Amino acid sequence: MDGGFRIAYDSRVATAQFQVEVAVKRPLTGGYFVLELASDGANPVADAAPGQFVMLRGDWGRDLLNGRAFSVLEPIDSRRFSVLFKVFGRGTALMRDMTPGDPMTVTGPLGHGFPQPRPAGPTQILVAGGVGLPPLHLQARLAAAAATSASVEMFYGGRGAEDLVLTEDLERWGVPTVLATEDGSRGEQGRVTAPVRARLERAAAAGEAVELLACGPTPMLRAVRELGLAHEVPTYLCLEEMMACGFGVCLGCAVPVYGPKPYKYCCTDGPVFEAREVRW
Amino acid sequence: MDGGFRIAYDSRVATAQFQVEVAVKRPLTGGYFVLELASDGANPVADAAPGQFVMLRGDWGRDLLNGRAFSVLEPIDSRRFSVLFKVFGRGTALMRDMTPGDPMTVTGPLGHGFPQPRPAGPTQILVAGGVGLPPLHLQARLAAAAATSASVEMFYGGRGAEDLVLTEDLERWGVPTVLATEDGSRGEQGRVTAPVRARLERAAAAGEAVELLACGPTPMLRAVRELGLAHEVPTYLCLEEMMACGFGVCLGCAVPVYGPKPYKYCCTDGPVFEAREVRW
Amino acid sequence: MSGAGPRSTPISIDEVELAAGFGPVALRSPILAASGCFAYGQQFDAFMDLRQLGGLSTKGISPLPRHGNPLPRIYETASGMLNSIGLENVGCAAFLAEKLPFLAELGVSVWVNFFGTDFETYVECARTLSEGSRRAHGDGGIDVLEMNISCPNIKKGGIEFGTVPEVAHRLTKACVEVSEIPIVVKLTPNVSDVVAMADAVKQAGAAGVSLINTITGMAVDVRARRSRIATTYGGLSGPAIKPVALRMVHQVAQALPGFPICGMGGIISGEDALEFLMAGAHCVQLGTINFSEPGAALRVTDELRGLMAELGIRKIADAVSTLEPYPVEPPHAESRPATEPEPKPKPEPKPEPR
Amino acid sequence: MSGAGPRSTPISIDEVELAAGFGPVALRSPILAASGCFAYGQQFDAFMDLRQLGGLSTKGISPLPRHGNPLPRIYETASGMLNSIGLENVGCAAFLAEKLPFLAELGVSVWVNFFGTDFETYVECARTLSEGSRRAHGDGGIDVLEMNISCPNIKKGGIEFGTVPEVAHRLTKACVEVSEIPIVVKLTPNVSDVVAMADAVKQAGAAGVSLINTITGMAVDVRARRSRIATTYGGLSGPAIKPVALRMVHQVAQALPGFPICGMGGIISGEDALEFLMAGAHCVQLGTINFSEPGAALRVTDELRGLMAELGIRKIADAVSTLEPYPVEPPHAESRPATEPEPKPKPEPKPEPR
Ligand SMILES: Cc1cc2nc3c(=O)[nH]c(=O)nc-3n(C[C@H](O)[C@H](O)[C@H](O)COP(=O)(O)OP(=O)(O)OC[C@H]3O[C@@H](n4cnc5c(N)ncnc54)[C@H](O)[C@@H]3O)c2cc1C
Ligand SMILES: Cc1cc2nc3c(=O)[nH]c(=O)nc-3n(C[C@H](O)[C@H](O)[C@H](O)COP(=O)(O)OP(=O)(O)OC[C@H]3O[C@@H](n4cnc5c(N)ncnc54)[C@H](O)[C@@H]3O)c2cc1C
Ligand SMILES: Cc1cc2nc3c(=O)[nH]c(=O)nc-3n(C[C@H](O)[C@H](O)[C@H](O)COP(=O)(O)O)c2cc1C
Ligand SMILES: Cc1cc2nc3c(=O)[nH]c(=O)nc-3n(C[C@H](O)[C@H](O)[C@H](O)COP(=O)(O)O)c2cc1C
Ligand code: FES
Ligand code: FES
Repeated sequence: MDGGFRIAYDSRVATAQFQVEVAVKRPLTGGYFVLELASDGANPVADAAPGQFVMLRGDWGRDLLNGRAFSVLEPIDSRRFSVLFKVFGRGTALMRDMTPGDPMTVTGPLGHGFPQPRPAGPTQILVAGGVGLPPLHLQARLAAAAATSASVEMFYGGRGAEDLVLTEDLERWGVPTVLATEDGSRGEQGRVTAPVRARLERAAAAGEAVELLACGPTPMLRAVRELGLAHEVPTYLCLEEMMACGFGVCLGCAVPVYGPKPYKYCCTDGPVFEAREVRW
Repeated sequence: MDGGFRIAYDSRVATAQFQVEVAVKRPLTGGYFVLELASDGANPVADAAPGQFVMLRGDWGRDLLNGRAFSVLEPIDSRRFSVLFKVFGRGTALMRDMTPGDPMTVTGPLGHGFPQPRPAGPTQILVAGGVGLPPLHLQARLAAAAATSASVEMFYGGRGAEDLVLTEDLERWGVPTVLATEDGSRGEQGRVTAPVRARLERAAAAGEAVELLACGPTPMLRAVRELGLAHEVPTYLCLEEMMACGFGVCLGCAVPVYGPKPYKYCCTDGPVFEAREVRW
Repeated sequence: MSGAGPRSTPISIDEVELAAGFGPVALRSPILAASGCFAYGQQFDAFMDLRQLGGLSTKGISPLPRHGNPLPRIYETASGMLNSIGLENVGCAAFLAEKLPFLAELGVSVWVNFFGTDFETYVECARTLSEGSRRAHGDGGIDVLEMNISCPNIKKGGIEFGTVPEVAHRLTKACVEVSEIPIVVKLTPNVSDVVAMADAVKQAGAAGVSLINTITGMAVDVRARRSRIATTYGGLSGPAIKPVALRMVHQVAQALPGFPICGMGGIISGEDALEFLMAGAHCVQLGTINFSEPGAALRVTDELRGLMAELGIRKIADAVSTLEPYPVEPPHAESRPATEPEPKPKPEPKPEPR
Repeated sequence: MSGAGPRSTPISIDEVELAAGFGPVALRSPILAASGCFAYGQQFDAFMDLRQLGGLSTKGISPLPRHGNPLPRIYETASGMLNSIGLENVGCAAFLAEKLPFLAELGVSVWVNFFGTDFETYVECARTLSEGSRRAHGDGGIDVLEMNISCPNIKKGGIEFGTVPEVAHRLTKACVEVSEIPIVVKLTPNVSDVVAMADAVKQAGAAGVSLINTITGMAVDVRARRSRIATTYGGLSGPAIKPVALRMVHQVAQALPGFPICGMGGIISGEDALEFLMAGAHCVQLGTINFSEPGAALRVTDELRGLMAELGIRKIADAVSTLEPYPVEPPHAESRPATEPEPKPKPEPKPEPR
């Protein structure tokens, strides 16, 4: 019989490949899902930082060859973590059809995340769009847990109200949040970059130290990059490139950068990059 | 988004492609399953004859390209029919994992079946092995329903007792049945061809008119063919060849024959062939 | 990723026109059925309205009837299948007498795939088919003679017809000379330089090329220690080969602009078909998908129409050979130049997950 | 289907010996990792015990460091993927100083994939790697120089190295002359006649061939109207290409019996690996599968061992090039001959569904 392929390796180091089962698949509005995954033993994703990601693969046969990259939404405990996804292509369609108990293979946690919120550091302005929410949602969660929530503010945009998910968490954590929708159905009307611009101008006027942390669609990231550069504030972008491996061997996920070499790698050097570094 | 493919055509003629749902998946012993499929409207498989088959395909993406051939086990009513299967390769493994409600595409009924049992005709000796049971099971069902059960006798073989499935049906219909298992765990010990040979010798001695109808693993069919030729009784073999289409266009399912042309086609000329015709 | 594609304004489905032109041949739609995967058409009458096809290409015809290869002849591989049918066919005479009348009635473009076993029989076949069709059906019979020079099953010379440009040139020229019907040459992908082959047959008077035939492949049954195909090798078809087919279509379209190309290889959706058109094909054929889904050609036609509407493409000609280059990355430097080029207004985002 | 394969008696797992010979090169197992899919090995240390590999081939090394191609560089296709990485690598000097010491320690067969941008830099690269390895590690450094003449990304001359036998012959000869380490030539599948290429490099002194590199392919983003790969074409790898790879391995093994072949292309299971061995490969490499399953090589090794036990194959050499022909069908006749040949005792049935 011709092989599908599945494996079961023990995690030998912090980044490893291991098996999980779908524990919960929770539909949200706007076609978003939270997928909670559980392993038999302790797994290294428990220590994932905001912006770190995993490569996920179901028991999908030979057609869908490579894993798919997903940011860690919540490292729940030593055995469980969750991701947020929306159906985009064939892999995410298969994920939508998964049910509790279905096996998946995880590689991770991978990459380098956002700079941590520092108790007396600059205010971190978190800018999220679409499936770019997880790293910033986790950043906000950690900031709140460390009782330094004052130092993070969330700016979260979508097409309509249904695209803004998990906002109840932000409320519960007391994270100052500005919502924006293009159709005006929730929060301010327009792109999220408009209130971000206003916030930066306020900070500049007040001489307040701020940082920008963004994750979302590429056009949004381009806009945030330009805002950050124009206002000369430290700006960190969580990028997304085509990935085959996620751990630095296929060299598929090149990001054009300024520096000694023309390319860095999204999976190992990123996915978080400084805006000044990105050659866009 | 890259296409998986699914279709929904109305049946326009007796042989057509149409959609069904898995209605019931009933596990039997020995890894066998009965899969009951139901269509929304009436479908032409209702009229399938013993030996006719369908091409089945689930919503399996691009890797498993072609349908898989399955003999009709029971044309239940105008909307439902069933097949019997055992996991063999990737397609049948996917069938094992299907659950009620899952969609499948059916093409059929296809091919030509066994000669019908005739009220005053010769005794039909049915020889079945493994997943070759369905055509003969259906032949017995129809004979019983026509109250001519006296004219069919079943010889059914397997490795062990667990390989002999649905024998309760034969009992219920009052079909004379001889079972044989290689390990002797049920019925006679040995290959099913031994009691068949004895039966043929008995018929020859008594001058009784008999026919052989067989479906099962190729080595069994070869043995039955030789028995039939040696005893000079009409012998019909339900063959199995690699099939891509099932309706006579790929020319993949060639069967070597004696006759004006060196090959006939399993799907359209068969799957039932006369033993004398087969060039083995 | 850098930038998004051109902006497109959706149009209504009714505004989409599927009529396509393949050099001298007019097609009501660019979706045809491929040779060897549609027999002589009749069987599909049960599954669909054949008149909605752009056209169809018949099983390859030779001067005399041929029986096929020993079995097994087919085997499924990852996203593809191998076949070694052996070019079994009814022969020219029976084709003209028994099969063509049905096809001529349909009113769709009739492509007759043909081959010979050597130079002379190729030419004989072209002449017989052309004369036979004109005699019986005037202009209404065969629309295209699709010359298969890519058959791996012909022993002597067959390989050279398909892989040596000069040989292909001579053969094409000879067939063009005896045929009143346009000759389209079907090329094999099993070559180092498909452009050289296309150019050679173009110079010889071919009306276009069909790209691609199957790629020679093999599979092994480790338990039986034999090839899965009785003749050892078979032709690989299906979605697995689509990237190779698209590449060859694009290479030929770039090298020989305007020269008609019929693209095929792994097409199973309207999006696949549009990929071929944009890469440079004027029309496409569907092969392997017909086996599992005999109505595929009409589904693909519908999907293509829908996609064209979504992308605001009114006519097939507006899609053919229209790929754009990537925007150039800003030049590399040790650090970001103080005077970064003014950020250009970015094009509208295409649907992206994030 | 006609007959079943040869009968086999299972043996115990412990009786299976995986040691393999590749011409002058001894391998503790026939399962290696393929170039460009295993970087320089280190990353995989986290996922598996590298010492259990048969060996590994490094990312292709050129005399000077190279940066890669613009993005996007990769795209997934049906059962495969396209890549156009651009042969990014650290260059000979950095490789010898920073990467080789780690590899030399492992005790597995170290294959260093290399290339140049023209004739001279190919030769320079072979010399530098051979000398550098011998100087620092004696016999314990690089075991094989795997010369990549199949790179579609090199502009000038690159194509000819890989597709014109005479050119490949000259290049191989020059590299063999300057290298103390055996040179294995990695061939491209994008040719009309792979046997001619293998023969040419064999005559030039190559210790063997690696078969196959990726097949040039393309995919189109119809919404953005661009290729999915910034450099337009990419190399197709993965299960989709396995039938093509197997065919080429078999062709070369049949034409040049005994000449060492390292087979690759779409291997993801022990059964796949055994297919290649039976078709004629002496060892195999795993490429694309490493991306989704970094421990794949060891799983495949285990599966191969299990399958060999099941089929009663004690040694790798007992599997290599052992395919059998199909039994000949009885001759065709109008009707069955009265004196049919005595039915021969049929071989044991192989597992079949019916
Ligand atoms: C670091 C990182 C973090 C991500 N986090 C999330 C997340 O938290 N939630 C979420 O929904 N999505 C996330 N994505 C995007 C997600 O990986 C893609 O949506 C997904 O791969 C699409 O797979 P598909 O099979 O549905 O699409 P297909 O188009 O069928 O995929 C085809 C191939 O392209 C690759 N691919 C397609 N789109 C992308 C993309 N935008 N980026 C990278 N590879 C792509 C796939 O992995 C696959 O190999 C992230 C991507 C990256 C790189
Ligand atoms: C007329 C006919 C009737 C059949 N009836 C039944 C039945 O009632 N119950 C049952 O369990 N099986 C039946 N079979 C066999 C069944 O078609 C195969 O077991 C099935 O195709 C295996 O598919 P797979 O994906 O599991 O195997 P894989 O080996 O993964 O299949 C690979 C490819 O080979 C083809 N293939 C593999 N084995 C066979 C075979 N023996 N015959 C034809 N094609 C094959 C598959 O269709 C597929 O295209 C029948 C076959 C034929 C021709
Ligand atoms: C079973 C089979 C038979 C074929 N017979 C022919 C043929 O007779 N002549 C020909 O030119 N091409 C033949 N082809 C090739 C197809 O026409 C087509 O070029 C190829 O299959 C690629 O398209 P696909 O991937 O859509 O199948 C055949 C293909 C298959 C699968
Ligand atoms: C991302 C990527 C990079 C590759 N880089 C190289 C390379 O540098 N040198 C080389 O000879 N082959 C290279 N290859 C080809 C592989 O070594 C191998 O020949 C091919 O991928 C087929 O095997 P597979 O199907 O198992 O991947 C590369 C393949 C991939 C997918
Ligand atoms: S995804 Fe493979 S190197 Fe980054
Ligand atoms: S299965 Fe296609 S012709 Fe019989």
